[in-house]
Amino acid sequence: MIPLLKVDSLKVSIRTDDGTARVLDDVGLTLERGRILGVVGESGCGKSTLIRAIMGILPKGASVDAGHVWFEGENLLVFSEAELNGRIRSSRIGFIPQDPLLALNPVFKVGTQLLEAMRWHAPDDGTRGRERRRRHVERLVGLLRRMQVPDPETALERYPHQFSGGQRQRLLIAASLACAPTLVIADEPTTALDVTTQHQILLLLRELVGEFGLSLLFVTHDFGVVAELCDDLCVIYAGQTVEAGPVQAVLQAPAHPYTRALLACHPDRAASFVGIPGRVPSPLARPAGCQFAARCGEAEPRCREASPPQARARSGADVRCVQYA
Amino acid sequence: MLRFVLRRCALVLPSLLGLLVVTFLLIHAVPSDPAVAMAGDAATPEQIAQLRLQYGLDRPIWEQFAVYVGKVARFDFGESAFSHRPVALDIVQRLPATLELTFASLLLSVLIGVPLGVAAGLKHNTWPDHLLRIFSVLGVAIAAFWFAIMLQLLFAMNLGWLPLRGELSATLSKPPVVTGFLLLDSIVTGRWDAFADGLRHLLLPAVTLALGGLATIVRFTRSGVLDTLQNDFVFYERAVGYRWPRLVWIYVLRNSLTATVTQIGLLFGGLIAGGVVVEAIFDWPGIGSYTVQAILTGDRQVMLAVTLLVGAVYAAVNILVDVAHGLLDPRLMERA
Amino acid sequence: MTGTKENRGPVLGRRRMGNLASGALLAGALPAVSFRSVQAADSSTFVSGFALPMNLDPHQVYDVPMQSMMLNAYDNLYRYEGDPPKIVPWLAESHTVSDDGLQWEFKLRPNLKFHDGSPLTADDVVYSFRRVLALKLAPAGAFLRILKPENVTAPDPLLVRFKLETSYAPFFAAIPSICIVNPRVIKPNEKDGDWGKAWLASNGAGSGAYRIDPKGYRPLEYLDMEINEGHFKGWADNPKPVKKIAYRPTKETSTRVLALLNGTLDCTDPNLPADQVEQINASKIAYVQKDVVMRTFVIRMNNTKPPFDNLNARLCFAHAFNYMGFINDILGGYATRDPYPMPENLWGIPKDAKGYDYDLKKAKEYMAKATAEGAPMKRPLEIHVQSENEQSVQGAQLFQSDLAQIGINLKVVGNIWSNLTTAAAKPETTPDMWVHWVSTYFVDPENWVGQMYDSQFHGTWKASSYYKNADVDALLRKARATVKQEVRAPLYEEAIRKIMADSPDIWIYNSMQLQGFNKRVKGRRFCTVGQGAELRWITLAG
Amino acid sequence: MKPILARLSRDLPAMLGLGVVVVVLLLAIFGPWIAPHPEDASASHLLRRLKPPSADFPFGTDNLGRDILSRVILGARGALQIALTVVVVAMLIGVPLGLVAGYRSGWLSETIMRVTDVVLAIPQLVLALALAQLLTPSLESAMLALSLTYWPFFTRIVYAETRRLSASLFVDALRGVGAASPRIVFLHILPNALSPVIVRATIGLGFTILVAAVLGFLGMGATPPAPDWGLAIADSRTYLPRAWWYATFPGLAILITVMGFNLLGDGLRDIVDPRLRRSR
Repeated sequence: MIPLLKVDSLKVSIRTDDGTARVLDDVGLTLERGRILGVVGESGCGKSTLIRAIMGILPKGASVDAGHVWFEGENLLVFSEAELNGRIRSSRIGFIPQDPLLALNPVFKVGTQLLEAMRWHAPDDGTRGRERRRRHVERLVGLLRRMQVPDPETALERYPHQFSGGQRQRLLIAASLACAPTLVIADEPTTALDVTTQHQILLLLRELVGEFGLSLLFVTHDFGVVAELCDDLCVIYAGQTVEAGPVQAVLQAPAHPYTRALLACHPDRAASFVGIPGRVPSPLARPAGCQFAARCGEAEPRCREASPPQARARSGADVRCVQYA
Repeated sequence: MLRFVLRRCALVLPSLLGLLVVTFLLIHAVPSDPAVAMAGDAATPEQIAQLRLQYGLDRPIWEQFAVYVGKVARFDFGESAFSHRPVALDIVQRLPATLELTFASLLLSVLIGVPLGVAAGLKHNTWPDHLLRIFSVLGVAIAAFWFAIMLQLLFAMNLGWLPLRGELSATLSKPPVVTGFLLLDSIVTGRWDAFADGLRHLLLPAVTLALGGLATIVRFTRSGVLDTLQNDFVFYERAVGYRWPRLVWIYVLRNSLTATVTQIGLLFGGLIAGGVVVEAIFDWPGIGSYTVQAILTGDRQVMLAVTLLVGAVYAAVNILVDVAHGLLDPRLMERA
Repeated sequence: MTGTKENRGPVLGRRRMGNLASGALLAGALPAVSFRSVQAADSSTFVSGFALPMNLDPHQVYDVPMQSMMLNAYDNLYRYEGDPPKIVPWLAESHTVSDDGLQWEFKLRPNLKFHDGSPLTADDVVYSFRRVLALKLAPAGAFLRILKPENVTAPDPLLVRFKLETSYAPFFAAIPSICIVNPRVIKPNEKDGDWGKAWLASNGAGSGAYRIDPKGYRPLEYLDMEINEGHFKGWADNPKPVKKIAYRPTKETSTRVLALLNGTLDCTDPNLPADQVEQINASKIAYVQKDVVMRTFVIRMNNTKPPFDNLNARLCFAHAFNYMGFINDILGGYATRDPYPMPENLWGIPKDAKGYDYDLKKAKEYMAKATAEGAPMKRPLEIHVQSENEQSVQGAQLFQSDLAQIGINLKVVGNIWSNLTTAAAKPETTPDMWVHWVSTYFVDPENWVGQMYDSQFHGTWKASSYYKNADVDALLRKARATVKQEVRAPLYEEAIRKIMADSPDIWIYNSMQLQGFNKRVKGRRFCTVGQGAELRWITLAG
Repeated sequence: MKPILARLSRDLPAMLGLGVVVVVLLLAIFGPWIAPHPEDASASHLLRRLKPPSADFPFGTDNLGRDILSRVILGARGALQIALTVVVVAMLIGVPLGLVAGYRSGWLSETIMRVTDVVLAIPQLVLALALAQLLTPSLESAMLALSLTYWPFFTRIVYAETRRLSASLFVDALRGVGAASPRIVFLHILPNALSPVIVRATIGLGFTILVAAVLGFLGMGATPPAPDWGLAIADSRTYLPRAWWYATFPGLAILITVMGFNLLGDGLRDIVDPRLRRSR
């Protein structure tokens, strides 16, 4: 069976005043139906560009240089804006943003905003006009209730700033499900929340995946979250996938030196990466060879000569490191 | 909402009083003797002395001020030294013409300026944006009187499409006064000939006056849109598939207009003052030419009244701006 | 909207549009004749560009714009008509004056009527004069010193009697400045004994050839008048008068000229700049009418301030102004050199007296003499001009550049009329020099030399050179108190000779007025009083 | 300085503005040596009045026969003088007031801001005209009037910046280590608040030239025979539409100069603070 979402050696560059930035430089990932894939990386490694590339909303000056984004067997990269809007966004791929306060338009009522997407993308049940809108409201209220948002009936009439952070995130999770998509992409949805709320949201997401028959692409920089939530894992460094495999396997036997360094300097799997010496190479000047070589404790001369090939580690994970070639 | 407006109004009163003090002192420092001016060209010194006594111009300035404030509180702005008509009457007759012109030009500049500003914002740093930026600066930089004369030459003289001057053709009779606003009165009384004629007369002065405002509105809408586009919610709205035109013209625009609305408030004051030149060139019977006349003849009562009036209009418009801000962004209303 | 046939070809019009759009940006590069005419089709409305007075009450305001308004809306006992102006019976049939010049009687025509149909009688004349004297505003100036309200009486319905306090010859010359108003419409609108001042400022109460339409009035902006078919003069001398006069004064010269050229205005105001004449005359639709008026242009010198207290210094300045250059080159020849302190076309001028000419060599000699006598000729001097009046600025600039050649430093200072008249009230605040015109308020030497050089008028702007010469004072006072013109004329001639010898001011020209007219305007008659604004004879062709 | 210039160089309209400003500056400094007829600053030549543009007089001559090209060139100095004086005076009044009002709180701050509001509410042109009246119309009174009406804009900006900065952690820290108030204000707040002020000033330079021209137009600005652009347009009105060149070239001079300052100011603003919106 073909995977639900497969990103294939994707390369994206952005032209800036200072030169061309190769933001994504051979990223690959695979999300099987019904599973949760965690994408982990430091800030600046290209996570958000990856999401933008999948959604077809690249920033100004960005272009896809190579690769594919296969979604249910179709290459999203060849879709026009109109096709993406008509057939993909919301209706088949839902989206949960990082900071719910910033992601909601502050000057419109929550209901207005959520219904706007449903108006175009909710499945056609034959109703039109007022009736269709009424059904949308009904469905939203039901979803909000499911998300344990208090007073779901009046919630739609309120403005974003009138909710707490956790409630807002529940609103947006509800919104991502409103048009019954098969895939939901979540962009660090718990970063802006306190630890307790974060935990509740993760639990909720876990339940929803089973309940709604979803697949979830969960982007984060937090291994702890990945361990708690995900089935599979994909580690990105400097615009490249360096290790990908089932969560259990990777966490027990991290194969790539980068993954090991991350886990080693953070035994408690906390959210920070500051422990690794050196810096991520600038996307404007990618070095030859392995991107991690400069910071890698195990680097050999050949690491700096040529890009390491994809290999299979003993854990079963795919690794990009000469050690396994 | 009501409380918000009332509180703003209460805050305005001391400012207006301050304005009154400043202008009163200022105008009374002007050396020209209103009595000399009032008496007219052929007056004798006795006539002048008589007038000075009659109008209390020989009293100390604080006493004159107290008398004046007392009168203003009863909406009595005194009598023009030159026309010998009550200033309040002149203002009631002339203000509608100026407001009509001001509103028309604001409407023009908003209707044209906002879409252009949005377009420039969306096309940031491309040729259309550069052109619009230069155009909008041009609008601010061009001297209104020069532009007005060019418009007259083109549309009134060479093409003959629009009238050259005034607010109504000399051969048409004025519609009966109901509100004092010529166009409104024409509609109310069903004088469609006067309405069409008045509209044609309004066009050139309104376009001239709109130019500076148009440029400002383009600039601020552009930067508002640029700011808004940086926001996460625009990405979110695109990601969940908002249709582009609605996204831009409803969801982005409403967030981008705060600065533009502020500017409209500032512009309004400027438009009334800027109308001075336009009203002179097009013989528009409004408050602007009245003010110039008053200044040129040193008519103190009129200068005081007009300054106070413009200050009051300015304050009122700024209250409206605050209300508009509140309507645009519900968070502001709550905070207030 | 109609136009002349020549420029109204529809196809041509469309095709020319593109060219015109770019052409307009080059403004005057286009010949004026190509302008579209938007002239109103009906020949019953005369659109007048005459300036409007500050308000409509002829007893409150008396200046040139008021004259042009009141000559149409009101009537007077006597009126100036014709060119040169002659004072002729109007509401009055005739008058008599006692030998001592103190008692004047005017006999009214019978069956006179106001606009409201009520009869105009001697009582109304008495009311009108008493109102003028009570309001004490501009037109009262000539009467306040010599006439008490109770001394204006109506011994019978057609007879008005004035008893003057002292003999005052200009009394009769000033009679046309007083309009007869209708007490029956004014009195109901009186407030707190204000003689209906507030009401009449925006309304009409006259008997004139045209009737003010208060609804069509906005101060200084526009005024509509309708014909008074029952005017006492009748309309026999004009079978096709205009039914409506629409005053549409224009503030900007450019608008004014354009409005004339496209037919929006039937006439401009009578102060058209000379540089516009050629262009207007080249147009198919309009022309410029030239008339000699009585309006003198003078540079005042403050005779109390050094160096102007020195005769040689004043003579130096009198020789340093380029009179003919100014008149011929800047005014395009549309003015008459007038070396006298009064219009050269008025009686009382000593024709033998010679004025001063532009001669920088002489000016230098006088300057040397003055300097030798201790006059501070090198002191920086100021000349104040009326900024809004281009011609006064140009005159001052011309003077400035000539004086610079002989080493005198003159600074041009822009100012406004009301500040200048205030400053002129005291010799200390009066500028070194300033520029103004003296218009005809009444046709009498008193209007010029009488009020300009009799020292009893010090403190008024007309006497702002603060000239004082006991001989001149005596002559002028004697002339003022004498009724007969034959007796007065030599007195004025003698006074003017003395004044000219003292050279207290720089007299430059008597004006020629330039007024643009649409070619459809026929039948205009001119009189210097009111500057040709009386419109009873106007007919519109077409 | 270098990075600003480098970034400016990528902004085409701003570079255009910079170019114009440099040219105007050069004309202001070297005008009397560049102008073909420098004596026409005050001389009059009655015999060549109102001549259309020709090889001898590329911009034509005016009502007193003076070469308009020369007067346009000579006018640059006056225009810059007005603009600089007004903006500097307005800054000298407005900036300190804004600093005090923003750094302190309480009645002093309140009073300053209320007064600022009152002055802002006075229609600028009306106040300028009234002041011009008060001091007799001259360039000096026009400049004073404009300065007196322009300072509140600076007060507003500096006030807002100061409030923002003094609430910031870094000023708190300075207070914590016992730095004296004037020291904090002048060494730490002022330099940080200065960039929007400079931007505002650049735009203000253009704006002032324009308002001064309007004042000249109404007979309240420069006095003859100064080769002032606004005055030239005012004088030309009597000769329009025939002598089109008389109004057009001084008008273009104003237009281009004001545009130059505005484009430069806009460019600077984009660089200094892309979110800075307050301006007119």
